[in-house]
Amino acid sequence: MKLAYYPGCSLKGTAREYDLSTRLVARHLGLELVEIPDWNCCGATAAHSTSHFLAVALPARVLALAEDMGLDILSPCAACYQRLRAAQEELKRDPELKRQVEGALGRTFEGRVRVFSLLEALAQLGEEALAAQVVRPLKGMQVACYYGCLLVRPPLTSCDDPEQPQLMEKILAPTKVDTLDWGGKNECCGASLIFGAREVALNLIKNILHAAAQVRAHALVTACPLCHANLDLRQKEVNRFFGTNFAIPVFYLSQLLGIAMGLNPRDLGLGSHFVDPQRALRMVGS
Amino acid sequence: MRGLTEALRELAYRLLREGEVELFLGYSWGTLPLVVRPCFATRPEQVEAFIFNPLCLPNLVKYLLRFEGRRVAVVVKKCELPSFRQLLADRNLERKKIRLVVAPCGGLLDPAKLQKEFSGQPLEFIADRGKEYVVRVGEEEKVLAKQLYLYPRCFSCPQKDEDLEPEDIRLEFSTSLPSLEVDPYAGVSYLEERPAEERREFWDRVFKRCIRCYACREVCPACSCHECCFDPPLPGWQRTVDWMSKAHWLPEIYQYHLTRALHVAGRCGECGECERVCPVKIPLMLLVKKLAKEIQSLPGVEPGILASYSPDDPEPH
Amino acid sequence: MPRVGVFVCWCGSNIGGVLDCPALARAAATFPGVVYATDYQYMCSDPGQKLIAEAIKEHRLDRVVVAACSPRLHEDTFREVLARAGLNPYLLEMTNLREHCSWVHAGEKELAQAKALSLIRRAVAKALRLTPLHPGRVKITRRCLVIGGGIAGIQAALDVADAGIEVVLVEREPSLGGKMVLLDKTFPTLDCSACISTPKMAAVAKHPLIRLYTYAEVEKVEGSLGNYRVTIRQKARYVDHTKCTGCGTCWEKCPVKVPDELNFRLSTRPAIYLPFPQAVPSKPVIDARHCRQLTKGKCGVCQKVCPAGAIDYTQQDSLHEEEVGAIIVATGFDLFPWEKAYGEYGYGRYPDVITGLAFERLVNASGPTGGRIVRPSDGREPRTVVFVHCVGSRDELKGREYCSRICCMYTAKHAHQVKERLPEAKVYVFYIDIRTFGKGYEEFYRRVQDEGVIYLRGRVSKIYQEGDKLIVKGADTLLGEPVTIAADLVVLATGVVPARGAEELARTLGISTDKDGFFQEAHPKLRPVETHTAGIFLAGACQGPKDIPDTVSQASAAAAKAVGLLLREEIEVSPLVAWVNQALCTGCLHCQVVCPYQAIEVVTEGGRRRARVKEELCQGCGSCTVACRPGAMELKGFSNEQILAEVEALCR
Amino acid sequence: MSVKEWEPKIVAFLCHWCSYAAADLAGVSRFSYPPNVRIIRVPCSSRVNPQFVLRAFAEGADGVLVAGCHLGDCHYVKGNYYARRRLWVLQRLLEFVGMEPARFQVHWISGAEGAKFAETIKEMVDKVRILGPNRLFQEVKDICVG
Amino acid sequence: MNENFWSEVNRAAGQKITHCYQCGKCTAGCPVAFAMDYKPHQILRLLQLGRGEELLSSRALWVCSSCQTCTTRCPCHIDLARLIDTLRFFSRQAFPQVTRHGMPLFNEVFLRSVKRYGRVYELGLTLQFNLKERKVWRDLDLGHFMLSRRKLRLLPEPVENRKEVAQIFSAEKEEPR
Repeated sequence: MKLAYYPGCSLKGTAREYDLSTRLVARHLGLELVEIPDWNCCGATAAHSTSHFLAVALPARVLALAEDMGLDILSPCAACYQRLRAAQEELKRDPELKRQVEGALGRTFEGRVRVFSLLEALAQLGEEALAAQVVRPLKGMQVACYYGCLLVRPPLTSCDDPEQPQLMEKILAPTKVDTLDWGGKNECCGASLIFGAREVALNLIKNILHAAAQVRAHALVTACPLCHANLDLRQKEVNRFFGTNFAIPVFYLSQLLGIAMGLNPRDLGLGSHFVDPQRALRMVGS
Repeated sequence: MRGLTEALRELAYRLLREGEVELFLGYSWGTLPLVVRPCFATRPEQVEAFIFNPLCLPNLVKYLLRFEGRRVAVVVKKCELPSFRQLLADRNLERKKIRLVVAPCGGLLDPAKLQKEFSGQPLEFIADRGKEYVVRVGEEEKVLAKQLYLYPRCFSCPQKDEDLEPEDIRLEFSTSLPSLEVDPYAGVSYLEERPAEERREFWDRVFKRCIRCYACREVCPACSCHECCFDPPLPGWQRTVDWMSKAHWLPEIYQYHLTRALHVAGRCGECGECERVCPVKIPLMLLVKKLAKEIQSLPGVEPGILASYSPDDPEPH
Repeated sequence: MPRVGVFVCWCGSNIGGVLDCPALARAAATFPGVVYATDYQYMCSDPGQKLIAEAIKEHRLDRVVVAACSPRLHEDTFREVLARAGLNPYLLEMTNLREHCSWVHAGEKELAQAKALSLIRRAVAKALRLTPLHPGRVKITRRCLVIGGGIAGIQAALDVADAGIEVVLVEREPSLGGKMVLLDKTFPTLDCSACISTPKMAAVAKHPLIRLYTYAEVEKVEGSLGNYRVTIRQKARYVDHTKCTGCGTCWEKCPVKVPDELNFRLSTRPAIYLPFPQAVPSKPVIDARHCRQLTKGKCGVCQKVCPAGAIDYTQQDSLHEEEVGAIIVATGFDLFPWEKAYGEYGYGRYPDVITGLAFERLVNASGPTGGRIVRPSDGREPRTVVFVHCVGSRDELKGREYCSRICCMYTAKHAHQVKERLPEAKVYVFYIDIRTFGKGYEEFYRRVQDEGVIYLRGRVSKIYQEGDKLIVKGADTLLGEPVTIAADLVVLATGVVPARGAEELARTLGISTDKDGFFQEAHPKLRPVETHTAGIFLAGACQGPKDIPDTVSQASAAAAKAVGLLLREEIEVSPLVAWVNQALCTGCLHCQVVCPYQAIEVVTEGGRRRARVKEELCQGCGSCTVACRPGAMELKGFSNEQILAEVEALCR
Repeated sequence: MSVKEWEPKIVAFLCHWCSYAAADLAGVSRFSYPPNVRIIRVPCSSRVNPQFVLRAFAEGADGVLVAGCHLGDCHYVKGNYYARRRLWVLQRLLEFVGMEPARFQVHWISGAEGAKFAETIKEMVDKVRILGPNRLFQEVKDICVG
Repeated sequence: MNENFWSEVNRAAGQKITHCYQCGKCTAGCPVAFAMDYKPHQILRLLQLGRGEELLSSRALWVCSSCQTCTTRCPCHIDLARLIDTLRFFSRQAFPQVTRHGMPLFNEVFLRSVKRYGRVYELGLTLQFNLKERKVWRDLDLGHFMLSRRKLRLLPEPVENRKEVAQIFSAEKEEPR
């Protein structure tokens, strides 16, 4: 399968390891990724909080670029994924807006490309194909799959059941890692509130870490760069702020899968995590 | 066309001789030039009269009512199948007694157009050559471009023959109708755009011609009632309803034609026979097409607009 | 030529003050067919009625026009006058000079006078074409079918049978009782549900006039008002109930254990089973899906142990035909399938999140725990119990738009029961609005609050498991705060939906359902237990969510309606019905398509198909008359000829 | 009848259960309206055959009104839905042959809407008065009758 | 405040605000309700009453993390997250000063970065935001860590076709949608 790859801004910076691991895992699974040439930012929350037009027009350009390539899109970043899907729906729903957007872009928009999250792309490969690649089962390690908001909400753009998502669990099943049932999987991490309303965001991060600790999770697994940044990079700050003592490593889904596939941890970017992931990996076989 | 006529005769001969049908309904030449008339055969030796060519205008399906209950084969053109299906449903005819013979029609030739063009000269039809007709005008054979001489109904030719029974027969013959992009509602739209006053004058003018001969009703396959509501069937002492008198005045002419349009609305197969047989050339298809155009916006009009509705129907004002 | 008499009423000054009534009478006398015309102060008064009756005799009138007030008011009055004077009552035509003329045109007397005359002309024109009409008569089969053996069906069956009318009661499940027999107590009086319902079940079983079919379904219904032919499918029980004594040996020895659906899988039952101890009939059935003998062909334990030799593995479904004159539908409700809709409450994955009906079983002395309130997961007594209102109700997104009506009160009852059994427990109820409209309901709700149950106004957004606690995230909108409660047990006040199969039954019976799938009553206010199909009545929650008192009253109402119908030898049906002029009918059956009452049947004579009107079903709307192109379909009392004559008269 | 004296003549077909009751209520409430309307009572708006309407115009009516229960409130469940479709088509046809739309109107008036009934009649009479006598269908009649 | 505020917001977001029956499920599920001055259901209540002034100056609008939980669970089909976006627009119109700090400031700086480079220049964005908030030293430790792990790029990596991105921004109308 060949997909147009839309890394988005985060994966070029803060979430560099997500980019690395996704490309690596994809290659080993026979997923051919072609980066969309000259892609632009989806606008994220900043755009839809500011202007509905921007919130649709920015992703529309990406959709149009992919249309030119004739490929469906893989968007590993949850925020980008949601913005692309939302823009698709809006363009379908509102012909007047579509006309304006097309005018501004100087491109037409047929709406025939599909947008996949990493979850969908991996799940489509099927359990067998994934199992065939697993060389290092992760039995003994307990993880809490964390979906966050934008992969599953709102229902219109959701890639899985909005309330009880299961795709990550399904994808990880062949790795034999122990996926925990927990209540925090679709709670919000605060996203960019960490910039504008820091205490509020820290509170949300703490709640999620708390919920994961409650079920004795050795690690969290996520498929969103923003969630990762908040949960990993800010963990120390949470501990400082609330006097807690969390030390829960946070993996990208692609990283954990890559490890089970026997790929080199350094190539998967495990070295750039704030909370040492080795703590969790040591539980394998325990 | 000769080949097709031959094939038709052979078929009719076989069906009648082997007793598969009691009656074969087809066409033969009429007494006037270019005029084809219906022809019925009950014995194999009668089949020599049958012909088929682009002048076979009449829609024969309504004759099935006359022979209800008998085993009949009838020659139909694709455009007549909707009217056949309607008749079948309305009158609950026994389908298994009817064998359709679907003639491969490449578009009918409008005699009126010919006569207008070559008035006064003897005319004879020679052949259908796919994109053109060959007609003898006086001594000379002329090749005429089809789309210029096509019978009006052929511009909206359905070009398909679905829902046939296995016993039905498709006559094979290669012919073709040039693809035509014509707005079937052009006439309707034109009139719609005129001011109301002008529309009224138009209809006054054409309806004043009406002599109430009821030929339009007699020929219509969608007018299949045993007795029409305009023909009180019972003797005077038993009579119950006078929908209208027999007086010849405009209000009742309006009433007659508008009622007929409503009765066939959603059921009419648009075979155009009403207009063809009208001796005073009232453009009756305009009324039918107008309603067909309006009905297009209505969801589900089975079995006719008087007996159907949808919650999404438009509001009258 | 008919002889028409015209009677113009002054209605005191109501008409007489605006219109010149003597002049109207004089003018009317000149209309063709009119042999007598007069005016009087009050036509509807005794002397007025006498005046008409005498004129009929004196002038040998055979058509009567009364120009007075609205026929909606006095048509019946004057029809009786005709009948008393020996005329067919349907030879009357009224015209409305008061409501439609004098009262609304008082300011334009001249024009009003002209209009009045025109109205009388119309009435005379129609009167000339009136024909005598005779109400049709239909003989009645004096038996009643009741579908559904819950409390509604039981009540209706007993009421009808007590009136001396034979009843056929069909219940789909192996036992009578429906939902009510599963309940522990009933609000607000807290009397034991089984104690008040099981005697009624027993009464049904031993009533000589009730023929009981359990484990059976209505398969086909033919015929019409007064004469229905019903086909009932008796499902195979694999137990011969004529031999079985209900000794119980079989279900004690059966080696199979399956989750008990009646107890919401809180316990198990064998494959040959009695649904509950007080079941009626008190004889078992074999659950064919789980029986080893029937699924795998080996076991046969019950057959071996049965002392009566009642087990018959070869039994098949059987069909039974019953003739009845009326049908009462009492198919009740089911719970909204919340497990399919509410992911935020866990899609049913958390064992300690249960429905209200499951709570009833839990708290019921004859239930799986013997009445101890414990958590299904670990059998511990809960210390914090949260109740959540409106699950599946008042929720356009995931459930139904309507209010299920019973949940506020049964939740209050549950909250009370928790407080009663576990006084130390904390009880929270999340609600949107509290609706306590019944007798004693508000008082009960207040009492529960006084007992320490905490009501929080807000919907619950999410429930999830954390350790052995259920975290309930709700809100207190009165304080404007989110609220999080760590609960041991969560009870969802699950809404009410029509019983499964209701849609199908509606088709079988030819009755309609509303947008939510409940059976549609004929009129929401004035005909709440009737359907649009004459002779079919509704009882209980199949018509809409209802509590027990309402269900029982409606069941009795439906029974009264049915008895009222069935006690008659025959019934009179309005003569203002459609009829088919057979000479004109083409057999296109467009009339059948438009008829809302299935009142058109097909007759075939000499190979020709024609329509015929079943007069007992026709309600006289006349829609078919327009669908009929040849004009074969006519409506008595509003015939084409009559209406055309009216049009003509008015346009003159 | 000379032009000066001309008064619009409107025939109204009212369903027994709603619109006829509305006309009664208008009377009881003394909501006056112009006396140009003549009412024919029918059981249901679905009883109104388009041919009745044509006949009324042929007989010289200047306007025809059909009124029934509100959609969904039909006493006969769905009669007014049938009426709506039939009469909508009739309107299209009448307008196509040149009739002014205001001459043939369809309204849904419940038994509680006496005021709406009176208002409907007022408006309709006003409109038809402006349009003048109905000429459609009429020319030959005048010639024939003289 | 505009008298037609209610209908204007309603139109802009395409919502049926009157449909809300104040069940509070939005507030119950909102992860940041604890930090809001007006809780989500109260935002809707104020909208129903047309009390815009209180709303537009409310902190709640900028505390909302756009997590879509309210929208996902609303039993009345009200897209509250979208409504809040619309209110944010009106809020910036009514009180331009809100964009001087916090989330509105962040959004503005973010979009400025997108407008300029077509993509987000994370380092520049953070520095500029911290500068404007006058908290220059904030997250210095993190920044150091990230730079060392190459998680922050020192220089922006702009799109080539910047003209097209500029067109998008110039076509943007000052109009709530």
